Amino acid sequence: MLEGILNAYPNLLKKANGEIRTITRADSPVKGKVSIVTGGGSGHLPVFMGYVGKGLLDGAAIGNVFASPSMNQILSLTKAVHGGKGVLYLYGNYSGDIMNFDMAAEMAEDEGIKVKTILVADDIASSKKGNEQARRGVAGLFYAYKIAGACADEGVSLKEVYNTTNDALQRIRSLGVAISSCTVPGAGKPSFSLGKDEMEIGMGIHGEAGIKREKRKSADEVTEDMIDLLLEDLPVKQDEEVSVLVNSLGATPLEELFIIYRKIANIFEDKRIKIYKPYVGRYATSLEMAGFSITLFKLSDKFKKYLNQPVWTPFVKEG
Amino acid sequence: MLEGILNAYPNLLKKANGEIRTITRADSPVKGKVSIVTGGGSGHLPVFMGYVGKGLLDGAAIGNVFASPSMNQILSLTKAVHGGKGVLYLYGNYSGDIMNFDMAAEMAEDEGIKVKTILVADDIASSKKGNEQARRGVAGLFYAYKIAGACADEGVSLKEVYNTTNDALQRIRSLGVAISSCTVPGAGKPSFSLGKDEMEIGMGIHGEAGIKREKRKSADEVTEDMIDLLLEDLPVKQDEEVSVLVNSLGATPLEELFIIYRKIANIFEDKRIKIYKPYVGRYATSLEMAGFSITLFKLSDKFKKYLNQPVWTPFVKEG
Amino acid sequence: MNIILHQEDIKNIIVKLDDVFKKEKDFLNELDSKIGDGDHGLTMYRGTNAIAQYLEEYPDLKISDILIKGGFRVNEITGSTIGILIFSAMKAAGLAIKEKESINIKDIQKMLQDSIQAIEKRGKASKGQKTILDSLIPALESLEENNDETDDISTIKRMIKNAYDGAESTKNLESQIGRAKWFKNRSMGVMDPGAYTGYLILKTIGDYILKNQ
Amino acid sequence: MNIILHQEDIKNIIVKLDDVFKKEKDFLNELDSKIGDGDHGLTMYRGTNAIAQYLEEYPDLKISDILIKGGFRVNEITGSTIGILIFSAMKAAGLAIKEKESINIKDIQKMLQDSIQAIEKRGKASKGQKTILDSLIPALESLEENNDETDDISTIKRMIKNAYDGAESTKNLESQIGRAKWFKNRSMGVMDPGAYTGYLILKTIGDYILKNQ
Ligand SMILES: Nc1ncnc2c1ncn2[C@@H]1O[C@H](COP(=O)(O)OP(=O)(O)O)[C@@H](O)[C@H]1O
Ligand SMILES: Nc1ncnc2c1ncn2[C@@H]1O[C@H](COP(=O)(O)OP(=O)(O)O)[C@@H](O)[C@H]1O
Ligand SMILES: [Mg+2]
Ligand SMILES: [Mg+2]
Ligand SMILES: [Mg+2]
Ligand SMILES: [Mg+2]
Repeated sequence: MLEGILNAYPNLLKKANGEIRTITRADSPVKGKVSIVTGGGSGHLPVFMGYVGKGLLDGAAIGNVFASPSMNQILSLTKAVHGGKGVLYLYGNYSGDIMNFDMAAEMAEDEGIKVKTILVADDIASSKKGNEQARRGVAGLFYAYKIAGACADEGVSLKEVYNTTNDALQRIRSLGVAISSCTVPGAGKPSFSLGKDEMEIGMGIHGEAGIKREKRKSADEVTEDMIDLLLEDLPVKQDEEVSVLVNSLGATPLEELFIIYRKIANIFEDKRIKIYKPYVGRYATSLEMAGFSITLFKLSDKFKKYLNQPVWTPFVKEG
Repeated sequence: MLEGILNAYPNLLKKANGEIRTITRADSPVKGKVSIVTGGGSGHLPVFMGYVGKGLLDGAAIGNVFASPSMNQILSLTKAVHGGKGVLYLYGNYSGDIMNFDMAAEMAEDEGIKVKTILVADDIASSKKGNEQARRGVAGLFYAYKIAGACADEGVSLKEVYNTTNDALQRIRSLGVAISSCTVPGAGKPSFSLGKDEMEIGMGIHGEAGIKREKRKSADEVTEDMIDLLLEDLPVKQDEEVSVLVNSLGATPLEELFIIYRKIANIFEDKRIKIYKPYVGRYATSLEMAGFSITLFKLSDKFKKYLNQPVWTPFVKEG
Repeated sequence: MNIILHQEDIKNIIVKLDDVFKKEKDFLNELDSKIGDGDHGLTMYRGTNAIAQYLEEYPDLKISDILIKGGFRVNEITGSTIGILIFSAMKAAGLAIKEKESINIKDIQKMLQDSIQAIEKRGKASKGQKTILDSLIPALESLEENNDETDDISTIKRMIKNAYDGAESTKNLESQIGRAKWFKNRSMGVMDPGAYTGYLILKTIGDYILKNQ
Repeated sequence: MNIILHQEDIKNIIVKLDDVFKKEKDFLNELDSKIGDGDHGLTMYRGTNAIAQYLEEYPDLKISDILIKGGFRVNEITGSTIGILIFSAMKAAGLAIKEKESINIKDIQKMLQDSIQAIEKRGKASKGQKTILDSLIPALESLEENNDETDDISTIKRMIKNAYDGAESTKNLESQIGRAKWFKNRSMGVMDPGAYTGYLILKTIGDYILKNQ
């Protein structure tokens, strides 16, 4: 799989140290900017490798399906991408990833590379308000990469990239709904199973069973419920602007995503909240899982500017 | 769904004559170039609307799920996009589409608009060699749009765009494999059903049952068989160049597409056929169908040049 | 007995057709899923429903306009293969009785004949290729046999029977046209959904006539 | 009776572990699919298999290096939560017996104790949070009770039993750490896959000792 990706994008990506599971942008190391590194289990394309490139990530370390990469992988990636201004580890809040990244960070620091870590924890279903640091990271990763990448491209310090990305994450929230499960290759059975008429709110992007199961509702009803929950967690006032990401978990077709997006646009029009730069598509998946997630990013002028910076990667190209 | 798409891309797309199912690029009509028009049933995103924009299509007429748009829709679209140099109808070889487009063409001609029609018929499974005109149009549509769009952008005549696109199609072949079916919304039942261990070679992109069913094989074996069949139909010699499109029919994840692409790259390396500008992703889908297709486009210098022309649409952006 | 249909009758028949395709939708989808894309029933129901609604909006159309404008509306709402064929057929049928206020059995014959020709022309199809024509053409034959000495009622009964037999006969045909042709000999044994639709339309018209004679 | 394990024994135990996780893979996946992401068995099997192969490549490592380098290899091959925890534990166990050519029951106790500490530190976890610690810590207690007067064999038997009971006890715990914590009270009733893995490892070691006493 990874070899196929490298074969397909020889001008955009390359291996670090000949290791197929540690991928950097083709022009890495990029000097004079903070390097952004991510990683995690495979099975979530375009997360992670699809976002390696100009304006987003410097490198990604990929583990087995739904399993963290190893500390040694992360360490060698860190050394490969380091352009002299330090490295930001930016990844989802999963314990396996944390332990491997932390170990790599300790080793990198020993070798004189400055590392800072930000955990993306945008999934409001996974833990209550007030306990945000216990939340999982899901599609909000995409916005986090955008902000970190754009900020780093300005040549500022690691500390500033760290602070800016952290500020952005305070304004990013996601919620997902699954209607079928995915099967980890080699594991044989689907990770959880749903009745024909059930849906699961707040499942994890690894097929972890979610928070609650309900009878299936219409797309409009589900969307309305989800937006209510999101706005409860992240209040947005009249005339404020948000970017919206409607994300397929894999099997759910674009057709359905646009039906959902249409509903969101209607709801926000009623609330007089302006949508700026929506994204609709498959941005963070779980193999062939059917379902979708909605991510809100409450904008400011600064974040709007960053959202508009050019990016050029295998899966996202923006002028 | 269509409204959601329009909401999401207000800078790229607009309605023709207030009709939500006839979509044009935002700057339409573009003067001084031949206009490229396509259409067909919905359920195949990014086909068709995802390809409306600079470098590709001027407009698309969208029908119900898997049903041709109406003649009146096509006619009003034709009038809306016409920039004075004639209109090329470029769409898949399906009888319902043909009848509606033909009727629209007759009416457009009555109103003084020059129309030429090219049917994309790239699916080698659907009819034997020698009887190519009876084949279905599938993912090869994407390459057809690329060539027609790039050629039209040079400001040449309708006749020349027509001839060039026809020449390209002589060099484009596709073959698909399905491992599950899709359900037409409202129709209730999946269009065909496969046993757990079966796959279907050459199914239609509307869930029409395919040419033959087989026990499932490994991705590598299936890919090898498919490339053999494609090269039998479209011989490619050593040192010639092809572009390859590995396309998901919907549910099949990118991870699997890259496994397939890797195998193709290996096969072609052995055969010393050069792959130029591969495409891997969801380019022509069938709702949530699981499966994939492979398209080969045998290149020449002229077509390589066209493949490199910039495009900017909701779903494809190339510098 | 002789048959005369007025504008009101045509409108009643269209309401009946809407009922019939609502009921037969799933069965037609099932046929189409075997040798097509599984939507034929849905499309037909959308079409009959659209024209029924259209007539509520425009209750005063004359017969030929019900057919011509109604057919246009069917195509506008459904697009699709069957939608353009039905439009072509209805337009031809409307033109066949252009200014008439009422229609008799000879008019029906002419309308069906012109409809068939329009479908043949637009679909580049002929009898025996496993299409809607395979129920319509045998039905026309029974009308052609009608003359001053035969009874309209028994002609209509024969028309329904011939249409049914024609639809049934498609089970033994291999599709040669439309999507179904890609199924090749796997289309054998399955009745063509469009042919069954042809029968349903004629049966609905015929039943109405028989009931209101 | 007193226990002494040599390099050869450690290697044999690792081969046994590879067998055990091959067999238990599906059961562990099933547990993990209920309160995690369904891959725990697969990951453990990949890990034990990787280290078994590593020892074929490097047959002459001393015991501490088998553990330290072998653990590194497990993490390299599996990454994952359990992979980094196993690495941390094996590294700690290796350091606990740094230059030794053979290990006795007191060494085993020290190795397990340091492993537990390493897991607690890396995982920021403690007993009762429904993790691998819940089988390891009770097992350690039985070793701690061992003294000059007790029999090594019965200590080992108690170690296995304690580990089993510890794993079983996780059924009544709510996950508070790792992926499983997101299942909240839906994790109740299900045994923690990592705790069962802890039991399987200790049981494999213990069984080997009992069989070869
Ligand atoms: N070229 C043709 N000429 C006449 N009838 C046709 C032709 N192609 C298809 N048909 C009829 O149309 C029916 C299919 O209609 P439908 O399923 O509504 O259209 P679609 O193919 O657009 O899904 C077939 O069963 C057949 O009777
Ligand atoms: N923070 C932690 N500390 C100790 N053990 C943990 C921790 N997080 C998870 N575990 C253990 O790891 C097991 C899951 O391992 P595995 O499924 O292989 O990893 P992953 O979560 O990467 O899929 C759990 O059952 C639990 O016993
Ligand atoms: Mg895992
Ligand atoms: Mg159809
Ligand atoms: Mg159909
Ligand atoms: Mg797991």
